[in-house]
Amino acid sequence: MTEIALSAKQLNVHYGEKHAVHDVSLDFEEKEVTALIGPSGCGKSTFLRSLNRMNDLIPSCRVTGDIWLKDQNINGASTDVVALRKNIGMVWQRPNPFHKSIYENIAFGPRYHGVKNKKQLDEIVEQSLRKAAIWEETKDRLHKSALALSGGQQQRLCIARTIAVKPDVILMDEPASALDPISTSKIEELISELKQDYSIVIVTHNMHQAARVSDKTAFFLNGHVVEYDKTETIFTNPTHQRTNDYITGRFG
Amino acid sequence: MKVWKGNLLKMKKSLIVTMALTLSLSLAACGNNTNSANNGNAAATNNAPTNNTASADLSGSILASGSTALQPLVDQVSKEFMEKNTGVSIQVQGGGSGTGLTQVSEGQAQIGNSDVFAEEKLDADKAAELVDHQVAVVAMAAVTNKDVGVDNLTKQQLVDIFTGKVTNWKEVGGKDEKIQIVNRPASSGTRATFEKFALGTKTEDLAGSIQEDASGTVKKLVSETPGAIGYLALSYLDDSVTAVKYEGVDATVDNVAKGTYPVWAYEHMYTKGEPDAATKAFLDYMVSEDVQNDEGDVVEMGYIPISKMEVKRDAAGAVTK
Amino acid sequence: MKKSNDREVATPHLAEEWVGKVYTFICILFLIITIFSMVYFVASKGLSTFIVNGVNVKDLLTGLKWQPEGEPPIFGALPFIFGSFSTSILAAIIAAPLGFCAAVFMVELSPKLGRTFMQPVIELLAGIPSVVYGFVGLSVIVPLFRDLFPGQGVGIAAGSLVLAFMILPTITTIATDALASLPAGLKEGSYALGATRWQTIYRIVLPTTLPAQMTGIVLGIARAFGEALAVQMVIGNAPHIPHSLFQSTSTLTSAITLSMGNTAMGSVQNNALWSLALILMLMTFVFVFIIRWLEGRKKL
Amino acid sequence: MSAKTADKVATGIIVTITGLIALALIGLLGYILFRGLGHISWHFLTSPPETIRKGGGIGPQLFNSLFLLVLTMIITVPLGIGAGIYMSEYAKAGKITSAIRLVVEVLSSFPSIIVGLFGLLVIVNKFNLGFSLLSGAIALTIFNLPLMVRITEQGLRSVPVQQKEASLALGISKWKTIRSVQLPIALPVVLSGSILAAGRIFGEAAALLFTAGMSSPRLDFSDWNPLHSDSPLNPLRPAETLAVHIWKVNSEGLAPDATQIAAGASAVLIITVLLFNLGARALGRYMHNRFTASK
Repeated sequence: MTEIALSAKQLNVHYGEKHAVHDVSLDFEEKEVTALIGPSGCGKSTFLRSLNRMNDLIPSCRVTGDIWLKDQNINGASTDVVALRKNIGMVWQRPNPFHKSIYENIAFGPRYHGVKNKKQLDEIVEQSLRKAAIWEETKDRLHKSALALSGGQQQRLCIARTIAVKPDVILMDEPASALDPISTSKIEELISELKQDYSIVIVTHNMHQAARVSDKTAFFLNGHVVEYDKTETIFTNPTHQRTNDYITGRFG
Repeated sequence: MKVWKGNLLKMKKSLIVTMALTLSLSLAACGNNTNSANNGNAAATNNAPTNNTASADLSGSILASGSTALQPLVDQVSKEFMEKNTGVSIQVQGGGSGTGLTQVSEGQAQIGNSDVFAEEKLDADKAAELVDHQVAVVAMAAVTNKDVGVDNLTKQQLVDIFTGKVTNWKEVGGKDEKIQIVNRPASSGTRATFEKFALGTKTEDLAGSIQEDASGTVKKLVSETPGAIGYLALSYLDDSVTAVKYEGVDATVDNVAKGTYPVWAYEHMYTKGEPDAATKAFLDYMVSEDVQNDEGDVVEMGYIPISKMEVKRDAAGAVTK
Repeated sequence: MKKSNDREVATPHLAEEWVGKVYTFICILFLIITIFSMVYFVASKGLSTFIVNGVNVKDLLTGLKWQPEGEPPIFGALPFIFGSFSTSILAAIIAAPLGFCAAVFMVELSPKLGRTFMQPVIELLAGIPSVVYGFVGLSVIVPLFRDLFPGQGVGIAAGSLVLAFMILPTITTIATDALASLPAGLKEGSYALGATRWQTIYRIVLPTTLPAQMTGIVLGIARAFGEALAVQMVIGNAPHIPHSLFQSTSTLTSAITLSMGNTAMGSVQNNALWSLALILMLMTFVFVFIIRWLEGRKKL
Repeated sequence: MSAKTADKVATGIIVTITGLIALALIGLLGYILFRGLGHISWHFLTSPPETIRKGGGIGPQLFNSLFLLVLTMIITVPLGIGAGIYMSEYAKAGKITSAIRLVVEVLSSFPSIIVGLFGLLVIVNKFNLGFSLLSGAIALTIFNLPLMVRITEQGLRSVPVQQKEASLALGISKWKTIRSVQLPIALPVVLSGSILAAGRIFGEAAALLFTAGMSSPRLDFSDWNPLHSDSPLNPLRPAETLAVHIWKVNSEGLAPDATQIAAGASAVLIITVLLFNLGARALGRYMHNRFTASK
């Protein structure tokens, strides 16, 4: 039984009066990919954003319940939010590299977290770019602006940036839905490789993608988790009728 | 581009540091300023006044502020004085007689320039503390627009004009033209002197009268407005306006000196109690021969030297020979 | 490869976070302290006329005679209040339509010409110092009015024309922003119904942007109300309510500029001027509240 | 009158009115420049003013205006950016923030004469900084701060929220995120805004009459130690700026060529303000494509 990397207990999220997430409890195995699927507006992204407390940026949003990262309750009031976010990386739907050079994009995090000498930084930059399978395309223009890269390259740069600070978990909010098919398949290959080092939680609309990359899948509907099981069981014989209707595309 | 931006951020940090520095410097400089004689604001360069042996090693900084009419003269003379006494730095501010008198009585300035006696602006106890130094005399002449056709006005005619009884120039022997008064605001020292010595009474601000505190603007309005009348210090008189004789007497330096032309006033440089060495030296220099004689600044700038005056006048206006 | 990251090592951010919060808080604190000390000082000086020198508030606000040097001194500030209001509102009446036309031209008729030519010129106008406006007003507008119209040339007309020039940029920029931020669909809908451009403008564009336009106009009035040096040179400064637009009168700011230097601090004449400054300040608050109220309506 | 002709007439009116405005503006600028340009010469720009003789220049005044501008921006930029960051990043929405926003709005529409009087009362007399560059700079800071706050907020609003989220997600503190990610992107707006604000300061006179003073002591440009009383860099010396000089020469000018000096100084002022505007516009464009479309 592999260790639990991250687990949410009785998690509720309110936007003003709207109750977006209802008592969700999920455990994410270490070094596994868990996919969160469900129709749009079912609260899966909101749930994902609560895991690294990105919802704190939204004034009217209230997150209750516990989120355990190893032995630390993330959602506790006294948690040092900044330190926690270092351990949980995040990648968004639209690539958002910094308006800086490729090198600076990667080095920005580690340098802030205490890696001061240049040689070590260069090493981290190269390592991260290699792991994000983008080293070959960028190694000779490291000091050019990151905005000059294509969409797919930028997304992989964001992934490289995230792993440069060595998080335990990486959250991905529909990482490939804004990319062309070739870049999407590259991202999917990358995710299955990253599985060896990081636990990954990915929100996606694309069920085939979920089936391809994830070990476990959770089906969200109107803020509730209808079913959470191994990916094959979800896609071959789901226990709940509503999961079956969604998988076969009858609604959503 | 990255390097440049890095510097910018470093620069921004240094900006914050310099800002904090300037602020703390200014706050340190302000300290609670007792009404000490020496000047508080140039704290950095302020050192105790030495005894006035040779004038060369006099030192200290003097602030003179107040009357804008007197400012040009004091400014000019202070430049010459500073050349002779390099250790002394003199700043001459305007702001009007009221500001000057307030600043000297509250110790913010060493010298308060004023066109009027202190008693007229400050209440008695404050005025008593001030020591008067009369450095020059300024005479005022009524001036009219060039094509009004009047070159002499009696006292009564002036009073009728400025109190609104007479409204057309033909009633005083001029062209058939409506009189347009260009006056000074009620608070102006120049107007107080003109009303006291030319009209003999205080006048109200008439509806339709134009008021300007600045002599330059008064001259511009009088020269451009048909049928305009106003009054200017002698130093402002030129051919763009007609200077009117007062009771047949021309507004000239000699008539003022002899006392036949009564519309004049002293230019006062007040100090609070006895002035310190540097200020005393400067005030003595103001009334010294090479400032007051015919080639000196006083005459050149249109004022009348104090030494030339054969008549004296005290605050109440009584003239003594 | 993944080293177990101990959480204690990298916590530089706690100190840094504190630095950020404290620095920005000090800056905003400076702003708040400034405004409150300004209100305190102007109010304390302004009110001392009534408290220390016993001048009656009603006389000051409604009195028609302003004789600070008379025995006894009379402080009737109504002429100044009237002067300030009439010049500012007249200036807005002149500048508002001009501003609206310029804005419509720049947004609707020919945005290209508007952006390349009109916009820089209007912005430059906003940069011209008020001293220069006064200088031009005194040497061009006053003589012009003296020849064209009966009267002295100076007065409310000259004052409001100078002010109209000064507040035109404020009104035009805000009007342009209002027009530009209009949802395009609104206009297309009206065109689709076969309306001409002018009908679209006065039936659709004007009503919907009216609150925003009004904000610009009120802001313009506020700026005109507070203008000192330029007005003082062309208004004539007689402390009376004029009988015509071309008769010398005075405004709150011109009275302050004219006599503040000549009066001794602490004297009743000086305090009376500070009371005028207090009236001016209260009017600024009134204008801001009107703008807030207008902005409230815009969101409905 | 059919809608068609009404439309034509209306368009005609709008175009003529705009044409009239443009003509009036160009006429105004032309009038000032025409009257002043003739008088501008190197001598005029560098020599000190003459009280009564002809041929006075505006050297010290021009230097004072520029130096006062630098001093003011040194104080205003950090304060303005700090306050702007507080308002857009740290202020919790609610009663206090809207109250502060109200305070900023009131301060921005304060008449400059009141800022000048406040300067005289508090900065010059109570803090006893006297008529000096520093008093003038503080008065101008008060006059200019609200504008800087609004500019900084605008700049920060133009930064896409994804950038902030991306940085925070890496475990970067909020202050570091603001400083190293958001501010650099907001820089073009902030820089061009502050140059426009500088243009406004340059022409300000009412606020300076009672704070920076109406006289400029003789400057010896050889002595650059800011502590000496007559060195140009001493922030505690009185300094009459160009705009105040125009006001003084116009109203008290004794020199025979006073009107030409005022006209010349006004032309210099307009040209400098023009340069500030063009500079702000050019810098904004330059920075914009440096940062965004840098393909």
